Amino acid sequence: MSDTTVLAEERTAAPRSHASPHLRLWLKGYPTLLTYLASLSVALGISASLVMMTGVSPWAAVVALYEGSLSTPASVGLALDKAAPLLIVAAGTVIAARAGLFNIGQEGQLTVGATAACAVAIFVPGPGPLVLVLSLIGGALAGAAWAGIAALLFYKAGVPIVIGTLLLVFIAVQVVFFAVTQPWLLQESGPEGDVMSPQSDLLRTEVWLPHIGEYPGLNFTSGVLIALALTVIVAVLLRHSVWGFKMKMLGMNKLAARRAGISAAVLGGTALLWSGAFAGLGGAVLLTGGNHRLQPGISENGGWDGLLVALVARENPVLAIPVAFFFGILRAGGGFLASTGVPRYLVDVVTAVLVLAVAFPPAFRILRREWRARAAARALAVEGKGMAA
Amino acid sequence: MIDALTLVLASSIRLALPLAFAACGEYIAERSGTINISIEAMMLGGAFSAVLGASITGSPAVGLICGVLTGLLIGFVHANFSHRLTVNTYVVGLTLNLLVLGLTSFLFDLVTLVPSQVSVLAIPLLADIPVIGPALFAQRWPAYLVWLLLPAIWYAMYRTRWGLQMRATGENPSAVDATGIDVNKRRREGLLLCGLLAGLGGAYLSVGEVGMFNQNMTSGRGYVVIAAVIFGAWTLRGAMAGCLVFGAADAMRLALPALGVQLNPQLLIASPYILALLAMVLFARNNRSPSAYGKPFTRGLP
Amino acid sequence: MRPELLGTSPVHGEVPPAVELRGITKRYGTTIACDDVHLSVASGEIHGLLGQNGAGKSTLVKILLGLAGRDAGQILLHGRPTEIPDPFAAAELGLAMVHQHFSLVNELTVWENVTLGDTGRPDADATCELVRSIGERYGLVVDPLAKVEDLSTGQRQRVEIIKCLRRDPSILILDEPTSVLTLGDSRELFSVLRRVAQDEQRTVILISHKLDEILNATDRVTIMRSGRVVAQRRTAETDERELAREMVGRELSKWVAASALGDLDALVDPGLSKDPAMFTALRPSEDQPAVRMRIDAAVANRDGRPLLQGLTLELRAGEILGLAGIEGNGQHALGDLLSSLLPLDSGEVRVDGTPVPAGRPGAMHHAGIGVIPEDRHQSGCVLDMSVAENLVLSAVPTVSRRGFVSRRRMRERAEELIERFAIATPSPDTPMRALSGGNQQKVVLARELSQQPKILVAAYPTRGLDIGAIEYMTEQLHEASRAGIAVLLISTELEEILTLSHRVAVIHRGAVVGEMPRMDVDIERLGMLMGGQEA
Amino acid sequence: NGTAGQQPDVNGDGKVVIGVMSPGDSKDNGYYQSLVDEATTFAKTQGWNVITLDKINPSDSISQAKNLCRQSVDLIAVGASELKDALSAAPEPVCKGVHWYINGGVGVEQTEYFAQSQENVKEILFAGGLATGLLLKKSGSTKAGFITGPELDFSKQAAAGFSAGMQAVVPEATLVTTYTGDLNDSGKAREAAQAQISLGVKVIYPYLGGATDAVASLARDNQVYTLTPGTDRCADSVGFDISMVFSPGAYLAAALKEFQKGTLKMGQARMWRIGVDDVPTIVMCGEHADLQPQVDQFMADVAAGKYDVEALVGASAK
Ligand SMILES: Nc1ncnc2c1ncn2[C@@H]1O[C@H](COP(=O)(O)OP(=O)(O)OP(=O)(O)O)[C@@H](O)[C@H]1O
Ligand SMILES: Nc1ncnc2c1ncn2[C@@H]1O[C@H](COP(=O)(O)OP(=O)(O)OP(=O)(O)O)[C@@H](O)[C@H]1O
Ligand SMILES: [Mg+2]
Ligand SMILES: [Mg+2]
Repeated sequence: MSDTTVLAEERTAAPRSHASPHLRLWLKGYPTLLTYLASLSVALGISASLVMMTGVSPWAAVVALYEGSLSTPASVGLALDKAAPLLIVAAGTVIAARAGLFNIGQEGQLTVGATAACAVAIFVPGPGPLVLVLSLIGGALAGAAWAGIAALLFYKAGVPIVIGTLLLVFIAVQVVFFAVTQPWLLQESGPEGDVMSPQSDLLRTEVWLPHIGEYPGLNFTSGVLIALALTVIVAVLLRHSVWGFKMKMLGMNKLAARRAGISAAVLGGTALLWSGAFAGLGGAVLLTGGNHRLQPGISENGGWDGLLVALVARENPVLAIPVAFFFGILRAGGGFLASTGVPRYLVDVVTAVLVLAVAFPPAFRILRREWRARAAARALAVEGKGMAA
Repeated sequence: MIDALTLVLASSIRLALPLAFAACGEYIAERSGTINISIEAMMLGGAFSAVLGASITGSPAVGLICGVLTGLLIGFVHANFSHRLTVNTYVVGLTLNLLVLGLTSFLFDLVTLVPSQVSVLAIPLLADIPVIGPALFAQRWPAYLVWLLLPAIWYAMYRTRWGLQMRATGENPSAVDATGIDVNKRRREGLLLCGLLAGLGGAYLSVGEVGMFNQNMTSGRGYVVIAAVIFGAWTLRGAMAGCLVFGAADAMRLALPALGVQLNPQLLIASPYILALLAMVLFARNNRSPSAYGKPFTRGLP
Repeated sequence: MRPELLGTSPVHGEVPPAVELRGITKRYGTTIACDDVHLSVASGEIHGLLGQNGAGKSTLVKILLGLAGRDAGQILLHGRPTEIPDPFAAAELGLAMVHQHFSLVNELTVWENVTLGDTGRPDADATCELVRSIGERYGLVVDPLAKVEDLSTGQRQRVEIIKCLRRDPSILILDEPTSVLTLGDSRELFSVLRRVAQDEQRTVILISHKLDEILNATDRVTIMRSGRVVAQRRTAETDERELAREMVGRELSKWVAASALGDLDALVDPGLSKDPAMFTALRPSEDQPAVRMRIDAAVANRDGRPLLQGLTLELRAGEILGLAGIEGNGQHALGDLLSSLLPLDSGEVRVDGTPVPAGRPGAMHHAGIGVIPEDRHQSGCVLDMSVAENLVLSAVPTVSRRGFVSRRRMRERAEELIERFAIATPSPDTPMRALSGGNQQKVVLARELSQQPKILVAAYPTRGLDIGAIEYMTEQLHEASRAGIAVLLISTELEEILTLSHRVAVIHRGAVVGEMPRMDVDIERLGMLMGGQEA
Repeated sequence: NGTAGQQPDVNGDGKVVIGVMSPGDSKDNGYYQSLVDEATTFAKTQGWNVITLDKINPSDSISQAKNLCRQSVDLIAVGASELKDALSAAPEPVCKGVHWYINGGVGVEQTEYFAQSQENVKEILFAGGLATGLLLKKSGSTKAGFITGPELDFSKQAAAGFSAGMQAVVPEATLVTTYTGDLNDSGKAREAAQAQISLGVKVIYPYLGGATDAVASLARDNQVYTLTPGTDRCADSVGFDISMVFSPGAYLAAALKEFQKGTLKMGQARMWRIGVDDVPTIVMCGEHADLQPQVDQFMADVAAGKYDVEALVGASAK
């Protein structure tokens, strides 16, 4: 009777062993690539069908996206400009994350940074370049200060960083709004009795970030260079410096770090300040590089997207560079797409869908590993029963 | 004076109700260790699909259900991305907010919605009590669901095994895992419930209070809800108190001009967040967030 | 020898064994944690699992509990081939385990933790009652309404044990359960286990490094060495020396054996002092050594709870001071103090006469105090960093130039230390997490010793170490003291103290209540001091 | 098709493309929608095509304008003065030769690059106030309400003008002004309205965006009169009582006509005055049609300067 069961075993086993080996090999070889293709095509499918609902052909939309972001050197420059602030914010986010602190308040820090930068640029007299530098620094300091509040709340009152930074975002928004609605603060000046909008005066051109290159050639603000430089520096320091080593230690095990003579409050606090400073600087770059005038909506979610860049790049500063550029493309191209008649917020939808599509595969790989383990266990079980019989 | 009080009180309650429903959900999610940022998306989605459902079927009640289901759907997406696929929960949250805001605005242009609103159910006698009567007992009927939800949720969290596991999951996931409980499953459940309730909150806002939808209708109420849960020190009672306080703050802002008082609008708009932070600082002792708050769980060796 | 045992040998048995493992193999990358392990345990039997650090014991039971998958082999429960994909399945199959590292939710109460794994509506009163009754029955007393975060390590261990006993499992697995229990507690525990096995016909698998525990408590014992089963014995038919030999694969000096075996009589037997090893061991290198560190009337409280109450202590160069005491009397606090984790309310710490600011991060470290913490896992190392990185945690500057870490230097240093301290790791770049409990400790020891501290504090240094490693640790500490380092040895295990120290002090309720040279130690007096009676 | 530089096909590519930029929702069936609708209807008759960009964030207006330029548009119509920064793209190479028009409201600083239409918000709202005064008289009440979003200069001005007008008819009339902080948060707007209603106001002016209808319908349910924020919606189901018509669309349509004729002069401003031009104007709806003659008279008076609007508004702003 035992051999019949064995036969049964074989019969059931047969199909498994004969299933086209080539295909399986190939699947084994490129699963991640496949999932990338799959998830991206799903995302594009969704986007396409949505676009079609507006009566624009998806292809036209794609072309528009391309035209807006990559077709000409000029549009590449635009994409770069859009990417720069995000990259700066992302770099800062990585610093805090390395120390095990989760700062999600970049939006607020960026906004406050822009405000401070604007104040400096407007009120501080002096030669343009100097004032520009000062206002960039001012932005960074303000961002740091805003993050500093969260740090204080954490180390003095035990308010979790996530909460402190998050809630401060919404307070920051009101701060800016207040600033640009008060004539004695930053609200634009004009003839008496004239109606003033909630925005600052246009910055004088000497304090604008210098532009590199000439239209129609490749041209972008020097903010791009600042962003790249900072990111590289952060990457190197985190990877190779003693400071980076200590940050990592702190991030992975506070207690051990403490025993090794590291003060969480000091090192972690500074990490948070740095990430705030970066976000603030991002705001300053946004102001002096792009808008040249403070408005409540200046950040355009730059803070959130910067955070998103850092997270999508899995807190790896080098990886953040291409990711930020990808976002830059979407933002630049998105604006252009909108100008072809596709509703603006559809661009947001597409962006969101794409982000999820990009986040999916690596996560899926991990999940699949678990599944495999389970499957292996089950296989063994079957075997075992076979032997038992 | 009395009328003024009645007025502000009633207004506070009306403004608090959508928050309250959502806060119930956020409370559950946060106790199981998720900081659910996408609650904004859940509320907005709920608000939109409620009006959509209502104007298709002509019944606001059905609309409410549609809202709930949409919230559930968003919760489902978030849950599976962040607690099955282990995609960072903030990535998912932020993205979903972006997605839903865009999608609702987009669809809002495509379809034409007919205004519709659930009816007021004034409880006889009680509704005539001065001051609190109109505020508490002359609401639109879904409002009274709160009185069912609160005890139900409290019981579920503190008297059932599921609740015990939820709370433990929020505190020490790996221990819970070693005990043989599927941590991420619990957290997914938390998010599903949160979606369901937040959806209800959004739906109540649109087909309950306002009777119609408009672009970005919730305008940040989701974050106020998060603030409320924090303000309430992760207790259900506290969270509700938070909603009331914030509702009152808004009611003041909106009613006081009518009563001839002016306050700095920015300060008032920021007040929920400031209050939440103050609460955490002042009552830091008993104000402990769940230990595994916002930390993703991946199974490793204990 | 008990008759029913004869039947339960895996070879010829009519009753199927409760647990049978056939050819279990588990690889982690290059390291083979378990290599074709065969093991069978009958119901009603207490089975010892013995082996050096990294032998694969924990891995084996992890597989049995569905905490780790296996690469090959099969599991049979009561003769039936069984699959255990996850801990939940294990629980359903009646397998329960006391973990080497705790799995309690600190923020919940004891009873909530106890009932956490069950099904059905949780019942506070019933559970509390249960906890009390189990506590009484097995001598594991703990307040069911207390929050776990308020309990000391020992008490938490009890909760762990209660937690799995109350499931009344048919198969009970304990991984180094006594490593944090007091002698009394563990004696109690073993009588419990005996009852559990004999009267209630359960199966017990006991992992331990302590030979005396194995000998006293088990019916049969399986010995593992680097993943393979090297021997199986009936406990009644073997003795310490044989076990030790099988385990380490060589003879051990009587001295170390005695200590490792917890053979107190051997340790206090005056005849021993003629043993040359002993002779060097117990004599401080100098006769009138200089005072290295002095703790003066240290008082500390943690949120109202007294930890240290006027503790005064003196450490001399080249001398090992053993601090005996019943666990939970401030040893932990003292350890924290010397790792600058605990500020003082009053009193002071002086190193070479200069006061050191207590509680300021790194102050003690800079003053030249090296600490081998009691809870290496939590605060001794960073599990997610590589072994190499863990070997330089507190000494980064030594491998860095101009603020930058030199990978090369770090690697060199790591290789040297791994070599010198015989740390079993695939490579310096292996994540610390991948090392066995014991080897993780070696890493910490290596790091602290390699920095030539003036003072070395070793809290429970041999906790969780196999006797090979203990012997090694012993030598290392003597080595250190001979090199003129003042060593403070904190332990609850008298054997350990007696083996290692030149001088013995007793801590009770946060203060040193007595002190004596190793030579004229008298167990009675020691015991009374530890118990708090003046003597 | 004219040669390059000649209206309407300024860039001489054989087709006429009009880009419209609006800060608000082009589907708000109100102020901003009119902008787009008027433009498209006229463009259709001419066989031109229109590119609409709505919900533009002021801080994004420059790059949006550039995007339009790169679509080879002939004319860019900027819907509101909030977006005036868009005009600073005019000198840029991308936008070479493009013609510009802005609905300047109270007016933006004129340059040679664009034509603008202006209106006198105070005057219009003042006239609206006068009309409202009539309704108050009719209902024998002295209380009116004004609900708008954030507390900004332009909304303060509007409120001031409105109440001044009211008081010119009913001297003891009082206006309750509530700032909800958000033109589109209908929930809060409704609460504000609720508060005003329970204080017995008889007229509510929802000077809002997306939240307008929510307020209007609540008002109607409580027999409170309402005015439209900019467009003629007398026929509308919501049931407004007064249509305040000062929609940018009307100005734009006129500008487009000139553009088509080739007479839209860059660097020039045109002021549209109530009581003079056919927009801005005030339409009394349905049951109140009988009041129309009086209202027309008011408008004529305002135009003729019978009232010292500046002074009166200034006074009530205090
Ligand atoms: N997760 C893992 N990844 C890689 N290697 C591992 C992992 N867990 C254990 N190992 C390796 O498997 C071997 C056995 O480890 P195990 O923990 O079973 O030893 P042990 O017998 O429990 O030792 P100890 O008595 O010190 O606890 C060790 O060499 C260890 O390095
Ligand atoms: N001076 C004292 N008076 C009363 N109780 C004390 C005193 N010192 C310590 N204890 C007891 O010791 C415990 C706190 O001290 P501590 O945590 O240092 O013990 P421990 O030796 O570290 O225990 P473990 O090793 O398990 O952590 C508490 O249980 C406390 O009741
Ligand atoms: Mg082990
Ligand atoms: Mg043309």
